[in-house]
Amino acid sequence: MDFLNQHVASLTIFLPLLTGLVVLLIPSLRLAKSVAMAGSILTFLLSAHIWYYFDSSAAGLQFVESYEWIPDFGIRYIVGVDGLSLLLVVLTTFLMPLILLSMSHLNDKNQKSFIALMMALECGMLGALLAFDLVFFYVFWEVMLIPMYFIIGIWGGKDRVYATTKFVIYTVFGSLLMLIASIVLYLLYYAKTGVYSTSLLDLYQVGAVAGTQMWLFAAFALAFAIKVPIWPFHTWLPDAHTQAPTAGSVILAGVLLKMGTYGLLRFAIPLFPQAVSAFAPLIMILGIVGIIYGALTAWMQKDAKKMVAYSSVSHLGFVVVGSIALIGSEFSQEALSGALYQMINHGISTGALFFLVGVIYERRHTRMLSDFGGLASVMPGFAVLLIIATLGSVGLPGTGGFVGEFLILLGVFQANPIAAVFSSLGVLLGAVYMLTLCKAVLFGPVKHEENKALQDLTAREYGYLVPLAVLIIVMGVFPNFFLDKIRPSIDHLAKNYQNYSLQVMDVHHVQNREVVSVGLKAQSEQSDKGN
Amino acid sequence: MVSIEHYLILATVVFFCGMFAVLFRRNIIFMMMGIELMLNAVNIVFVSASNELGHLDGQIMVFFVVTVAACEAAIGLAMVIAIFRRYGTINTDFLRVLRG
Amino acid sequence: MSPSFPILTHEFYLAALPILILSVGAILAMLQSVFNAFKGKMAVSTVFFICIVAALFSVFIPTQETSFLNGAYLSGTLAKFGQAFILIVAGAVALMFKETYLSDKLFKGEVTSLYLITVMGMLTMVSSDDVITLFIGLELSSIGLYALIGYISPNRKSLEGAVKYFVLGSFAAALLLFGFGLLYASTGSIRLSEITRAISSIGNHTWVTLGGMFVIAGLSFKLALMPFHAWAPDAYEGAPTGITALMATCSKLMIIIVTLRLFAGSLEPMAAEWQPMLAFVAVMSMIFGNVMALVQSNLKRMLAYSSIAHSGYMAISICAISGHSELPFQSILFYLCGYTLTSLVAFGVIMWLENEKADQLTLSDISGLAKTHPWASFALATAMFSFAGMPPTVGFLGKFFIFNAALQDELYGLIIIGAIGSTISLYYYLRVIVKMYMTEKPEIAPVFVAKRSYLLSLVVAIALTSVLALGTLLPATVMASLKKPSSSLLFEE
Amino acid sequence: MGELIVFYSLAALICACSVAVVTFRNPVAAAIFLVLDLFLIAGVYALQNAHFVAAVQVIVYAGAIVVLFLFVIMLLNLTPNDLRHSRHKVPEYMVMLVLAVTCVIVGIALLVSGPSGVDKTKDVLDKIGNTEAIGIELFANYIWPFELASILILLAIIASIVIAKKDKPTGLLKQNKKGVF
Amino acid sequence: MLWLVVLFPLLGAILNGFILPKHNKKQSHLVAVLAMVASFVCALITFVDFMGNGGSSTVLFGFDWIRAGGLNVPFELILDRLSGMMLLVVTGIGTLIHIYAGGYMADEKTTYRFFSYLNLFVFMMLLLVLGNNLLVMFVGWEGVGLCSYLLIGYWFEKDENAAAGMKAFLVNRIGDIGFLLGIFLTFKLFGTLSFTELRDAVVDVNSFDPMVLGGIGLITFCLFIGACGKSAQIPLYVWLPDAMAGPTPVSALIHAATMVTAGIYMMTRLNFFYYLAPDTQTLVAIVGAATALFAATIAVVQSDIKKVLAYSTVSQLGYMVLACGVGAYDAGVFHLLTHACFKALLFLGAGSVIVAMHHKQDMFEMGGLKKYMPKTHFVMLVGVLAIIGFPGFSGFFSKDEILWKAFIGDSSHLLWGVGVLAAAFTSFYMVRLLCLTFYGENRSDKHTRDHLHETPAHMWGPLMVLAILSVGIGFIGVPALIGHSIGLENIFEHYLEPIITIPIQAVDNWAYLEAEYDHGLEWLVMGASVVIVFFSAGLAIYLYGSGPKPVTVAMMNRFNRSYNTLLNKYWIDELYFKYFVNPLKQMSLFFYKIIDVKIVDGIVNGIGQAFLMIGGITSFKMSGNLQRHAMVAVIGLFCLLTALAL
Repeated sequence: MDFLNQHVASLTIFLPLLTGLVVLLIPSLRLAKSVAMAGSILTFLLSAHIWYYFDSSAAGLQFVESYEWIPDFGIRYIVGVDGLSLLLVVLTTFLMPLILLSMSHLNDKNQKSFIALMMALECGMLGALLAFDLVFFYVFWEVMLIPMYFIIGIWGGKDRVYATTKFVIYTVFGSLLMLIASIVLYLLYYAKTGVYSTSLLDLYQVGAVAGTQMWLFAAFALAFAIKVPIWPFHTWLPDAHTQAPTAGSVILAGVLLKMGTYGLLRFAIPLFPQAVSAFAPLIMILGIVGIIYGALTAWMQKDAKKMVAYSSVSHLGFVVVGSIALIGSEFSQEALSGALYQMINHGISTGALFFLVGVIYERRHTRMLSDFGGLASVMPGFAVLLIIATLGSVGLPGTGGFVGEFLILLGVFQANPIAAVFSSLGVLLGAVYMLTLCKAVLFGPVKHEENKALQDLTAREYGYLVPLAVLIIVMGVFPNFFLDKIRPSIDHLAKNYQNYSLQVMDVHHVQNREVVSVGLKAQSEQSDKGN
Repeated sequence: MVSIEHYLILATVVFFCGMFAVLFRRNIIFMMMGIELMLNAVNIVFVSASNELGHLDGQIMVFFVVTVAACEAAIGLAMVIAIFRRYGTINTDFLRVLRG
Repeated sequence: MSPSFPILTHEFYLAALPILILSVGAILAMLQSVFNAFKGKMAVSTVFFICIVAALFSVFIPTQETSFLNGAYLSGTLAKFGQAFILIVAGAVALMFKETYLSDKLFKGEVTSLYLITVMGMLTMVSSDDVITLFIGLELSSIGLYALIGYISPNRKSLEGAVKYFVLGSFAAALLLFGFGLLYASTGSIRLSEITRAISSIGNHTWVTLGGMFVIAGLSFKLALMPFHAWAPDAYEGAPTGITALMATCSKLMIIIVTLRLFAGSLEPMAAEWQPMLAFVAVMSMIFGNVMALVQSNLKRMLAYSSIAHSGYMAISICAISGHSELPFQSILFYLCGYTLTSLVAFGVIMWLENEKADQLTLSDISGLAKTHPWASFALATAMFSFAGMPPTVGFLGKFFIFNAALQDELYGLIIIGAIGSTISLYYYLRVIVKMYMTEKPEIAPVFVAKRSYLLSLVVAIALTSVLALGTLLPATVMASLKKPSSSLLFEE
Repeated sequence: MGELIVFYSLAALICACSVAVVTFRNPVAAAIFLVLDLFLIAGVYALQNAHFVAAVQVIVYAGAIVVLFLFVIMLLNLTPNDLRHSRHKVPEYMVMLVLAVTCVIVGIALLVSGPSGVDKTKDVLDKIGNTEAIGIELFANYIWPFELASILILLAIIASIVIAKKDKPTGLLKQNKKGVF
Repeated sequence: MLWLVVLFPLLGAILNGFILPKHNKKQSHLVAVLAMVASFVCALITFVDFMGNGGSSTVLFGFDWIRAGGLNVPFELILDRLSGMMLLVVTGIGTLIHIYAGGYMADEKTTYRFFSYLNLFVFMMLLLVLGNNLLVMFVGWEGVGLCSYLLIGYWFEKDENAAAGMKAFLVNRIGDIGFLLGIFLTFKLFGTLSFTELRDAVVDVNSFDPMVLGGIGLITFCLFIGACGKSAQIPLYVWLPDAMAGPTPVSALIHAATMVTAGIYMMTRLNFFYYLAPDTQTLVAIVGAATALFAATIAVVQSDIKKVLAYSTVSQLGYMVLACGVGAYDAGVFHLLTHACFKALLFLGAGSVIVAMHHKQDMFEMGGLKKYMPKTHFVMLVGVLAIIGFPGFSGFFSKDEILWKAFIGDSSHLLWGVGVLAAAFTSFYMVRLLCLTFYGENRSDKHTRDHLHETPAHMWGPLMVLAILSVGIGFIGVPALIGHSIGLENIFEHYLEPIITIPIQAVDNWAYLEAEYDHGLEWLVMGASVVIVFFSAGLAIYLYGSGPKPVTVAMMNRFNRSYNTLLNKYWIDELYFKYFVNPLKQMSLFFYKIIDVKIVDGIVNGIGQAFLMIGGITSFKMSGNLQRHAMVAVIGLFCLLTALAL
């Protein structure tokens, strides 16, 4: 148990990778699938372990592991969990078994590679979420791209190459700028202390002068904005989503996009507090534009997947707006919690929507809305789940989406009522396009002969959809179960983002190898001057 | 007493004459002659510097440059022959399979 | 002054042993050809590999870490690093060569001897301080390469490549010499270390500046930096792939080492003059190297342009050189190691695929390769990611260190351009992967004959493993081991 | 004063010959001018007390290298077609201008600043041109490059043989067999 | 016990929706009805218990729902007089309608779905009613909207029905945004969302910060937007007529008796806020009166029986809102109560007629049904009398109270005038409905006529109960004036007194509510309205008593334009489409096709293309010519020199 507590973070990151490798080596497909499933479930259990033993009264980093990586450059392997990442970690590990369960449409030969890539992707995502070293984070941040690139590129639709290339190049461009900014930050830390370190724990204390912060923040924010994507960097998303296979879309919408907003919360905001204050209005405006623009654009789409993709733009606009709701010198805790919560919700409900679109795509090999209609009478089970997912997506009270959106809007309203008014238009428009989707797919007469004989969901499909549907509702009814875990971290970030150090980040349950906590030092004179 | 600058300028002129040949003569042999001229310009520089500084190093350098020039000439002319054998010409305009 | 002969002590022989072994090997191989003795393929290749291995071992014999013969021969950590590097890579390339369809051509007495002399020239170059030896070394390697490019592969492209390389290479040599001449005239020395020292005392003098300019131009030629790059795509495409690999890796290393030696101490006093020049070639290379690679269809040509861009990245780091921090040196050397390993993988895969009928692979030739040759595709794809600087490959860390070094010197503009260039480059690297993994096999496709190629596969596998390992587990070790060679470059006033 | 006159006349002739080398159409004529050029340059060396080098220049360059050139020119029996002037598509004169401007700038730059004033006292001046001193230097300090130069010559021999050797035409070349030999 | 009230319908919904086998119609009906009955019984016990304890509010804490930052929303239920009453209305009428629905939906295949939705609706409605904070109320608020959406679209095979459901949901969402903003503002001002705490925060305050007062005004305004959506007031009423696409029991339960009154309920809950915001109140009153009249005029020309009832509902809701607007919350709630009974009755009656007519709803194809369906006729008659405010019927008492309060609350008496006019229209179209349906000759085709029959007992049974209620319920809230003369106390007003609290600061504004007025004036006002109502009822009987008279057609032609305007509901839908929906659609297409594809993507792809082009051009220029290579190098050298010079 001690061992587990000490290494659970690393295990969680690398178990999927290991599983992926093993899957590649196993000749029998059936066995390989079972191994993959076992591996992913085990990963989920590991993350559940983290969840269970997570001390929800502490804002600090927990389950820390810290080793030297490139000591000359102060680059370390530091992983750990805090409230900001906990939920996303669990979401990732939770989605993965479901995704594995959903894969059956691939031909046998490729399936193993697909699974292996998926597992690698999971490793990348978990690594990025758990990493507490800037370079290490960056490594995982990019590592995520590669499996996704193949997943879309090999198993995608007609324009897959265009979509996947655009996705990768777009993302890499942003992240290269982020890399540059990270290095500058790292050098600033060196200039200040004479020690090289890329550990976030140290870099939080750099406190660059305001002008520098602007540039650095802009670079970070651009990288994250592309990933989220914030309008107007969003055009890769509909393409990628439309072309990706179902599993790819699910993971893309479910977790990958959250990396952007997670990055904002984890890196951009605490690292560059002054720049945040300056940029907050701009980001807020872009977020709002994203909300409205995404929703309106989604409305008239003819392709179901594209519609859901644009809905992601809109939903993530909420998250962005929520992440940046400044009240005076503090962030709105409600909005921050809401943003974090909405990330999870969006992961689940949009994940479910993509699964559902995948279900009908598998049966009919088309995603055009005009090819459907009246499915509610042919596939009642499907209809119920689609409606639940839709409701989760439009944020009906009682679903998780509501809690997230409500908290975001509430917080934003405290910060800036006008922004909240405009953002809340998204709530309306969200309903507009989601119900349009529902109506086009489920309701009306069955217009096409082919649709009359469609089979309702199979047991396997229920197997991966029902957990999501249940979670949508559970998250709406018992949000505290989740919110309690993240509260101290959110609280700390919201209140202290200007002076974000990990003083309070004491380490629980593990005897970490060395002392991670660093004293809360006064801001450097430079940053005071910047003020 | 002629100062070193004079020699350097002479060398420069010769050097650029050689360069001209490389740039504007399509015939590989002329190009090689141009390169020989350039090397000679280099030699002038070394010799004059050697004289100016009172070192022998520069002259030794010339010695080696001459050797190298001979080697280059040898291999270059071998290539000319090979090219001529294959293309029937030594005009560089015909060397255009590799492009882009 | 009395003549003081014999400085050729046994320490010198010990230190110069790698070069001596190689020259003995070269002569033996040539004799085989002359007398037609020891018939059979094995003889020559045995001599060859024994030489390489022996030379490699002799590199590791501890010797005095001094310069012999007034700097004609250096035996320091950097030289040893360079020698070992070159020997390993040259050996690896030869190993891979051995199993290609051109094997018979290489392992003929006279050609093997050419190869050995080329390698020897490279060793000479990395271990010399005075311009004369350096120049001889340069010519040894260049002339060897001209011949190797032109001779081994029997198609007309190779001769054309050789001629272009030859003319432009000689041109470059002349530029370089002219530059050194001016440096000699102004500093009074033909030893790099003394030139460097003199420059820092003379400071900004027009002759120095001009000399430096010609030297930079000459070195840029050899490093294939834009706009002195033009020979590279032709030579790379025309050369047999193994020789291309050798050019892309070893000759780059030797030039880089010389460049570092020259600029380590002198760049700082001359920063105002020389840095813009280096920045110019770096920027041009990063932008145009990448942009022109975008439109290539021949794999090797594409890799040539990519190597131009990579030289550009290295040039960024050269700009950042200062005599007081080993970081830029370390990062360039690390980058070069990474680039070399990646190139070995990429060229290795290409060598493996090539045969008489398909000796110039184009992008469409490798369409759908992943289905038929999964491992080759995997290796090539990894190489592409590494070239593109994506983690978890060594390419990423290389880029990280380069950026790090340059940012330490506050070269923000260069880095931004580097980032943009890197983004552009991603497109063509990904295109290779797209072709292999995401495109169907064309109807008329070259037949890739399955060959026995244990050695080649072994080399590629080792290189591939290193690419991944250096990107994940081992960078610290490598960086640490590069520290000593780098610190030998530090300039003490 | 006499030295000056000699220098200027030599320099003028060198320049003229150089221009002739690069502009004459007839390769034989160009080669002859090259020989002349090299002789004149040897004169320049002599002017600077580098007598040994001047001798080497005459013997090796004029005697060996240019002969090699002439040999090849004769051997190939070049037709006027091979000797056409270039027809560049890029504006030729612009490049020429660039070249000239570069040359002038370099020249002026060299001229405006005199010698850097580096320490000159390393060797005694009267040794310059002393063949014995050169020999000693060459075989003492420069023995290593000297030995390497021998390898270089060996390499050049091998390489020339390898390249110029008549090869069995294969592959692509079968259709394009225009060789004169 | 209260939890049970709430949970039974949920249980029923889950059982029917997910657990029980789906193809047993009887069973699903039974489950649903049992759930409702159980819920009703529990509600009754709770209520009795509650009243037995003196009827003071109790708050039941469930669990902490959302806790984040400064926000802590517990999941709490409140049982007070207002919610207690609504509890009974919802479960009671709900039960009756559930029973009735079994017959109405007898021909359906998927009744499990229907009953599941219906039970879910009741659950949500109960949450709305019982929630002790704005957020829990909002859950119910949106939840009922959802059920409404599902039920309107119950026959989703027809596109119109699905569209109507969507429209309902979306229009409600507009209101919900207002509601949400109101919540945010409340939280910003008071830091809590709990009704009890809010009430404590304002009622006893003597002098408010003007900012806070302004904020309260804004809160009430925002919330009123929500109410407009839910209670179908101008300008958000448009969904309700379309909502008649749902099965009739749904219309009865949701779109007449319960859900649509949520707005009134909410305003009553927050009356202490509204009292503090006189400007909002004025707006509320005006909107209410306008809606009442507006909808009534439209109802006059409708031929679809359910549409008439729908507009009548809108109109009646307008009355209730008017009551709220003039501060007479007790009157509003009382009308809510009576309206719930008689409108449910009317809808269910209409439903019986529709069933009998084989789902034909055009009144002009009916007529003379009295002889085929006497029981239905009877209950409908009662319903109509109630709604038109025939003295003695419940509608009379409630409406009169409202009109009187409007009269005294508005010095120009304009509100009252509008109210009376609306009442006149009401009596006209209701009587018209009755006449066209039940009297005169039967105008339907033979096939339909042959199958006309009275509905079974479990359908008319609930109708009877409702009929009795429609008459009887009025007597719990007899206005003081009449009550005094016939010896009945106004129990209802008394009952609601603890709920309706005028905050101290606002007492002066609302003095007229408590003031004494001349009884003569009161009688006069009442009499006037009764007379007008009778007059228009008479007119209706004259015109439609035995089938539509030719003169109606003549009038139709004579006043073609106004007729068409009315028939097309003042073209409000078209207006909305033209000015809101279509521009938005255009914008959507514009965003996608122009901005996204052309501009943003164009730039992104353009950059890529540009690089490719540069690559093409440069590599073409470097066309493999040796000289050119050298030239490039020399130019490069020149550039270096330039770099040097720079």
